[in-house]
Amino acid sequence: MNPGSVNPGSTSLLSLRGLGVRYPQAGVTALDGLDLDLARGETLALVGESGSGKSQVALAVMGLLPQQAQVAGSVRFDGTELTALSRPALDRIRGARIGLVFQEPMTALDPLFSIGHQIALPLRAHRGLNRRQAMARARELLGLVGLRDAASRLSAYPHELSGGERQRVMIAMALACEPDLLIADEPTTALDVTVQAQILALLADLKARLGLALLFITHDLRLVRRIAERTAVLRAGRLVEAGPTERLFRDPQAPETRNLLAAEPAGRKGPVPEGAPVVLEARGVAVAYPGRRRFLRAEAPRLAVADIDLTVRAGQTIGVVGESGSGKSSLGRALVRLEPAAHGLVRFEDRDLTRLDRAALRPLRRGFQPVFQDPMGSLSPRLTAGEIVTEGLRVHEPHLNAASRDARAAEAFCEVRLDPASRHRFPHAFSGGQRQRIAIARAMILRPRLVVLDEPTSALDRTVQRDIVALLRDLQAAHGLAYLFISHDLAVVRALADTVLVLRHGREVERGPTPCVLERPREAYTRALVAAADLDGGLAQA
Amino acid sequence: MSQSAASHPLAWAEASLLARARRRLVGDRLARASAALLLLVALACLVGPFVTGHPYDRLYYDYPGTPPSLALYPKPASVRPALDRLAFRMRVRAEDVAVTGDAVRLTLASDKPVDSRVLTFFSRSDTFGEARILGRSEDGRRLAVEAPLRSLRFLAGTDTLGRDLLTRTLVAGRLSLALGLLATAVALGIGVIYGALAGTLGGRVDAAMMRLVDILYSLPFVFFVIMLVVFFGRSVALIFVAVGAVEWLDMARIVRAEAQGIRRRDYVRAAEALGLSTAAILRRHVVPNLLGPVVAFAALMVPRVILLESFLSFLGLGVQEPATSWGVLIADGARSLETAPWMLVVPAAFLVATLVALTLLAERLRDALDPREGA
Amino acid sequence: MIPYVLRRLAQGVPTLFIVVTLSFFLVRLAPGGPFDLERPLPAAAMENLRRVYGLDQPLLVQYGRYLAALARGDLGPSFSVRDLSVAELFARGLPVSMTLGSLALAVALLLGTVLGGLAALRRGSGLDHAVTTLGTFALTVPGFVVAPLLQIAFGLSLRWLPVGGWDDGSPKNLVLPVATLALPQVAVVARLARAGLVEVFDRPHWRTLRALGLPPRILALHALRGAALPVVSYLGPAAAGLLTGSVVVETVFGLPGVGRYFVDGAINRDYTLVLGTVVLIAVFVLVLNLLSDLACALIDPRLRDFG
Amino acid sequence: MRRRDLLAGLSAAAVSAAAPARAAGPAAYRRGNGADPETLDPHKTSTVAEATILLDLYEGLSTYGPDGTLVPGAAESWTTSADGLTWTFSLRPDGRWSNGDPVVADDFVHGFRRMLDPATGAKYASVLAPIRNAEAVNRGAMPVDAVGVSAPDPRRVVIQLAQPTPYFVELMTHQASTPVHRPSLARHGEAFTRPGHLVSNGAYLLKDFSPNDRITAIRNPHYREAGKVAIPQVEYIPTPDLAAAVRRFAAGEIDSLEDLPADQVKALKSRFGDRVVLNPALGVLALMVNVRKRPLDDARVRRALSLALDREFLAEAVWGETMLPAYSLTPAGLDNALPPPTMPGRDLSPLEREDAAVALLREAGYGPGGKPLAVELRYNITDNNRNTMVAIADMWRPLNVTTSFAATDAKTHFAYLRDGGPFDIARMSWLADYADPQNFLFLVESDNDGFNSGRYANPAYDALMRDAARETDLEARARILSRAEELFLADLPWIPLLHYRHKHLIGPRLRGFVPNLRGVSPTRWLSLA
Repeated sequence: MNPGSVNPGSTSLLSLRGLGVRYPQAGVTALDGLDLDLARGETLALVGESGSGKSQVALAVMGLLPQQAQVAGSVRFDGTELTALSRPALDRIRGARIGLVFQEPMTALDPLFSIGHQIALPLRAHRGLNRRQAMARARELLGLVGLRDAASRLSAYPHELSGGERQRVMIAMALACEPDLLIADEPTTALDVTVQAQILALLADLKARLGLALLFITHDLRLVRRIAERTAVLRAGRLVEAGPTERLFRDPQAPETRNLLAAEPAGRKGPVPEGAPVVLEARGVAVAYPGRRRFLRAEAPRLAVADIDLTVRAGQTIGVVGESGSGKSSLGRALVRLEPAAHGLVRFEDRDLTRLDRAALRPLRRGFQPVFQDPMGSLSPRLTAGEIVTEGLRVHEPHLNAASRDARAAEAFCEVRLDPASRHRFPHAFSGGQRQRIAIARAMILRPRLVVLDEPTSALDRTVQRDIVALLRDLQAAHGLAYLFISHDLAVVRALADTVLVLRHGREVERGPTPCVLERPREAYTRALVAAADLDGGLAQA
Repeated sequence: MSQSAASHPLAWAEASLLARARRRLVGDRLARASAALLLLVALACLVGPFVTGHPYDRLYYDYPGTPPSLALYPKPASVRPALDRLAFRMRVRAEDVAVTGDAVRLTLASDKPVDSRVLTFFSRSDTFGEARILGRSEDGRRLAVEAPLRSLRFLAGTDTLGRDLLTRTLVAGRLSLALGLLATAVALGIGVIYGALAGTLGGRVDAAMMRLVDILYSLPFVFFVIMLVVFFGRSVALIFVAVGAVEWLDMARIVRAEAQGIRRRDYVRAAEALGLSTAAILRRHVVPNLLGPVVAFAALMVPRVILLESFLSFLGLGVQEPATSWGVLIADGARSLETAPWMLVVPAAFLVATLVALTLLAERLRDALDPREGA
Repeated sequence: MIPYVLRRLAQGVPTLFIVVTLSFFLVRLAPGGPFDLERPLPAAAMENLRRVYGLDQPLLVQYGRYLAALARGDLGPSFSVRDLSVAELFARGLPVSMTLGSLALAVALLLGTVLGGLAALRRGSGLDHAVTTLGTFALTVPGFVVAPLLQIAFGLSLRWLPVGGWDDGSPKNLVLPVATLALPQVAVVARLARAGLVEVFDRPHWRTLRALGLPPRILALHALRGAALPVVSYLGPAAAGLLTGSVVVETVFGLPGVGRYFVDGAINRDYTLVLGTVVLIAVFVLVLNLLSDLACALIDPRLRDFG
Repeated sequence: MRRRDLLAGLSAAAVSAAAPARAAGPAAYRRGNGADPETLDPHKTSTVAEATILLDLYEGLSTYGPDGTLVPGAAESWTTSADGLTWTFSLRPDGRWSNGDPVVADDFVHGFRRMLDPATGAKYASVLAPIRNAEAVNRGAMPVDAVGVSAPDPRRVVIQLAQPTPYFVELMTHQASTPVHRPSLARHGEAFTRPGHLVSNGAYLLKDFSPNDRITAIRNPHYREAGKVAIPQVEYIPTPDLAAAVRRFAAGEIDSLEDLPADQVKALKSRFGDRVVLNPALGVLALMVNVRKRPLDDARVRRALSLALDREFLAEAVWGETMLPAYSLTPAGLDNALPPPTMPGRDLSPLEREDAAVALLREAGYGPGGKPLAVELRYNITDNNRNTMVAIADMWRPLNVTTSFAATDAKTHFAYLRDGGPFDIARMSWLADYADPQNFLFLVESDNDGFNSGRYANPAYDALMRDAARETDLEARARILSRAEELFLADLPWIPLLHYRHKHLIGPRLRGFVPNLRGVSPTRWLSLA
């Protein structure tokens, strides 16, 4: 009953015993009797899906749980019971001896202060350095975490940095006082694959150089193998399995572990039938955002997508891959005419869309539908799921009455494998995966020929991702749909796409049949992407 | 509020938005109290004037400036002066006065024969009822009469002209609330449409529309309102339609900012992709999602309008007779603060209670209308 | 940044023009003129006065003359205070109104932030409710009720402070008017500060800062700067109102500010004074909005793109 | 006894503590003075508040004594020709401007000419109307030197009148008749009224002017009786909010007030006792009737409406006895006048009055049982006006008269009347410039287009007014004017409501104040304890 303490003999740096976190007001138990040990210099991965309570561990250790949380059990750090400490005493430990890196690189830094100031904060608070000393040390730290031009970046503000750079700053802050323990809560999740790889490498390197103990919290098992010596799997606030990482991957015991390991989207896309009709043809598509107007002059326009040609046939899936800012989403919006700044020729089934105004375009729109990345943001919070799904019918089949629309909604729910009875709920009552199914149903109910899927799985857990991929594949087979699949996730693209188009800075880098591009990339950029994605390395059985 | 949320999570999700909001409000003690208070005030204003027993425009010539009291008038001590005043008006003398419980007996004396028609003065006075002749002297110069005392109660006192303040306050409440709602409705209508249009259309149209708002913002509000009063002085409703037409600026700004945010949301993109027209997108997606902040702002605007009316009354430009409003009563009351404090306290209590309740309710309503809250 | 400031100021010129034009014709359309008195003037006297003030000219000529004078910075003579020009009236009144207004702003900022901060720190507590409810209360009581109450309490009963008068701006005479002006603003600032702080406390970066084990002083700095934006963007327009005086406070306390001119000008149909107040407000709104935007940019580096 | 709440208690406590605490204040007399002056140029002024200040700063040929009687001013004496048309004023030898310059006859001649010069834009030029050619000059029909004023030598001012004017001496007290210091005017132009520029010939000289705050004047060292002027400095404090002004008075921050909130006077009396001084004044509040409009063109209707009014209630409840019931147009106590005639029906009991009113209306076809009579009461908005009109409407109700209100701001109200708007009945008030019945009766002369907006035109009345103007025998003139007023009261083109009273609140420090009909108390006669 104590699977966490694998090395009971060794003195552990961090030791959790019977740790429980409850939210009595909401009636939720986030953590339940958790035992864990972490030795000096060791890396422990804490894995679980969203809602498993893994982030609560980080917050409980750092004393950052919300006021209404009830904490039970003990948290000992280097012999000190943290749960009993006064706030000033706790403040002498956190930031000084325990560092914490959060997931949200975009929001975890105070947007109002320069990064130099922020890195200097713990140094001044815990090391008693004056401003100049702290800044000098901050510059060293930025160099340590591999930020280029560290000296000039000290006065930069968070919004002037990229996601990867911000995460480096976060790490620099966490490491500023040379802590014994670094807790990294999903530090790479929101980053591009190439950046992800760099951050992981950085963490591994720092750990080796500074002798840190690392508590690495993630939902992505593939990352674990690269970095962690031991792994613990959480489910619904309980520890279901723990042990050396290699053993866990080789011989998973708990069903939850097995499920996580099998989460990689499997299977490959079947071939497109010969002579399938062309659904969409694009020539020279470009998206140029106008430059800001300044006093007496305008900035040059910013080119998000430059000169892309594309032909999509019925039943075909074209995967568009690239890092954030590569213009792949702009391309997707341009193709379905949702991008006012788009230029170039787009033909949909013999109709030249570029010549049509908004009103003339409307009746054609049912033929091509988008699905967006953020399943919450793409559903109006004030309509029920059923209303959302049938909204297109109001436009394209206005003769339907409410009852028949409702019946169609029920059908559509069945098709995307949702409980039809749930169609009267509001979006917030659904999980992320379910919301994405609603978004898919909204598109499918119009029986489109082309669906532009813009990162439809990126915000979802791996296991949910797998199910959505399966759903998309089935729908394609059933209706002969054409997909334009936009993603930064090569594993998903490999499972779905016939053809891959690699974009960088809005330009085409490489294009070809999926297996060719992913297995024998010609361009250096593609190679870097593929290498960083580590397609089969992370999972033994994949 | 979270208790009911936790116990019926499904019922929550499936109820319609408004029903949900209502349930959440009902679960909130403060919201419940505020709503109850508002309802009570509204009901009192609607029904109260029929119940107080005084017409709101009735002048009690015998009771100007009476302080609030539970006691019945006339008080025994004031019967005699009232009689003397009455006798003076009848050009007779009041003699042998005896107050017996709820009636008064006296003899009217004069140097010439007393015309019994003078007795109508009794029934016309506020102190006495219809008088009865008990006897008459031979020369007709003395007339013994008995008149019942008329019992009056002024719970909140009377104003300078002897009008019942409670009744007036309640009648005033009707107008103040109606004006607040009217002006808010106008501001709401213009502001939401204007702001949502600007925010949704964006680009140059938006810039031009917001420029107009900026310009109107730079006008001194007081000057503008005074001009409106000067132009539309005869019609209070028109003034407040105009006030609403000025007050919409803030609303338009808020709505525009929100609409801009909503326009960037994927669900609006999705709606466009589904082929919804701009009008339909506005109607089905933009406006409903604006509801929270708009409702809250609207509820805060009602107090602002009512206060504005009171400011106009302070300047002497408020609602005119025979109508009255809380603003007018408070402005009057503020002037006679030292001499007749009840003239301020009574209407101010109604006003403040209403506005505080309205504001609190607005905040709760905004929270309750937020579908993400408590999810 | 300087080009940005210049452009913003340049944008104000057409605004001013439109506002002045609108007001010019609006006030001329209003019934009655500056010389319609309770004691009607004989025809000859009226004629002489109108000629002296150029009111006998066609309206468009008067409009043109006014604009020409305005372009030279001349606001014209006042009709109701014949000894002084409108500019002189403002020159004497503005320091008074601005003293009162800026003190009220400072009080509102200080007290409002403290109260809002306490409420935000003890979210959901009795203190929080008390601050919110009292704030609402303060917002619903008209100034012309607060002012006499303060006069009676502190001037007449306790005899701590003078009831009214300016007395060349002696601190004692400032207390009650400033309190009256500041009261509703304290409530608004407290409310905004509370909401802003609560939002900061809910942001991810707040967790980061707390995870660094920083002393309360540093945390307070970060929290207040984070919550400052809504307060500053509210205070911009609000300051335009406060600094240009309050007719209620000036009338009740007998202070020589410019706030009364907004009302008196309109009521007396003092055409030039009215237009002067219009110009005054427009300039204040323009400048203070600009200042508030610049202050916002100072607080939030993300707003520093002066595009 | 919970009837008075805390506030009343507090204020009572305050009063008892008030006087001694700040009585030992500054040597300056802080004089509450209604409003700020529009100007300190005596030839451009028009308001009562200005008159108060200018009476201290300037001195006309005649002026007011401590009790408001007429006494010699800059002139030590004057004579009148037998036909009453030529007046000769002899100036005092020791008259001095505040810079020491002697006051000479030419100063006065220049002053009269400037006052009447169309270029001056004087509002009150009509004060000088009795002077020969004055009206023509003011119209621009004659050059300014055509005014019937001359200075045969530096100490004599000779004035030719167009017609005999028994109240002419009083006109010479008015600020419109005062001179201005010519060198200052020449040097500073319009700006001669600024502190530092203003040179005046009265007991005080202007020291400082802070709009909406106060005007400070100090004793004029060159004034002929400077040694007898007790108060060295006077500050005129505008009091736009009367209730607040009373609070400042109670706190000892103001020494005297010249206007009081009428609805509080009863309370003020119990609070301040005999510091509240009410005294008859030269003014009337009336309802002006549009006599061209049916059915108001019927004098019976007007008389009925007048009979139904309970003026005592208005005076007492609405105006807190700061007004007196008016049963005539002219108030009592005027110079050169018989006691005012009484309105028919005044002596009737209220019952008989009502009977009479109903009978009159019935004759005219209205009243209970007759045609409904709807009238609109037009008034400019003030609290007291509003309450007065509400009470009047209530008093007319038994006559089966339904009253509606048209309340507007002052400018709209007066412009509406001036422009001949089709009103029914409008509020009108008049404060006389001199204590002569003519100054009331001229209001409804048929050619008085400024005031007679109700278009009353009775040739017999006009003829009487003309006769009175020509009559040099004061007693005969008084009888003629009294007959005219009787005509007025029979026709009732205006329904007099109330006569004004002066309202003063006199602080404990102030000595020498004498209430009087004209309500004047020049600071030079006052002193501070």
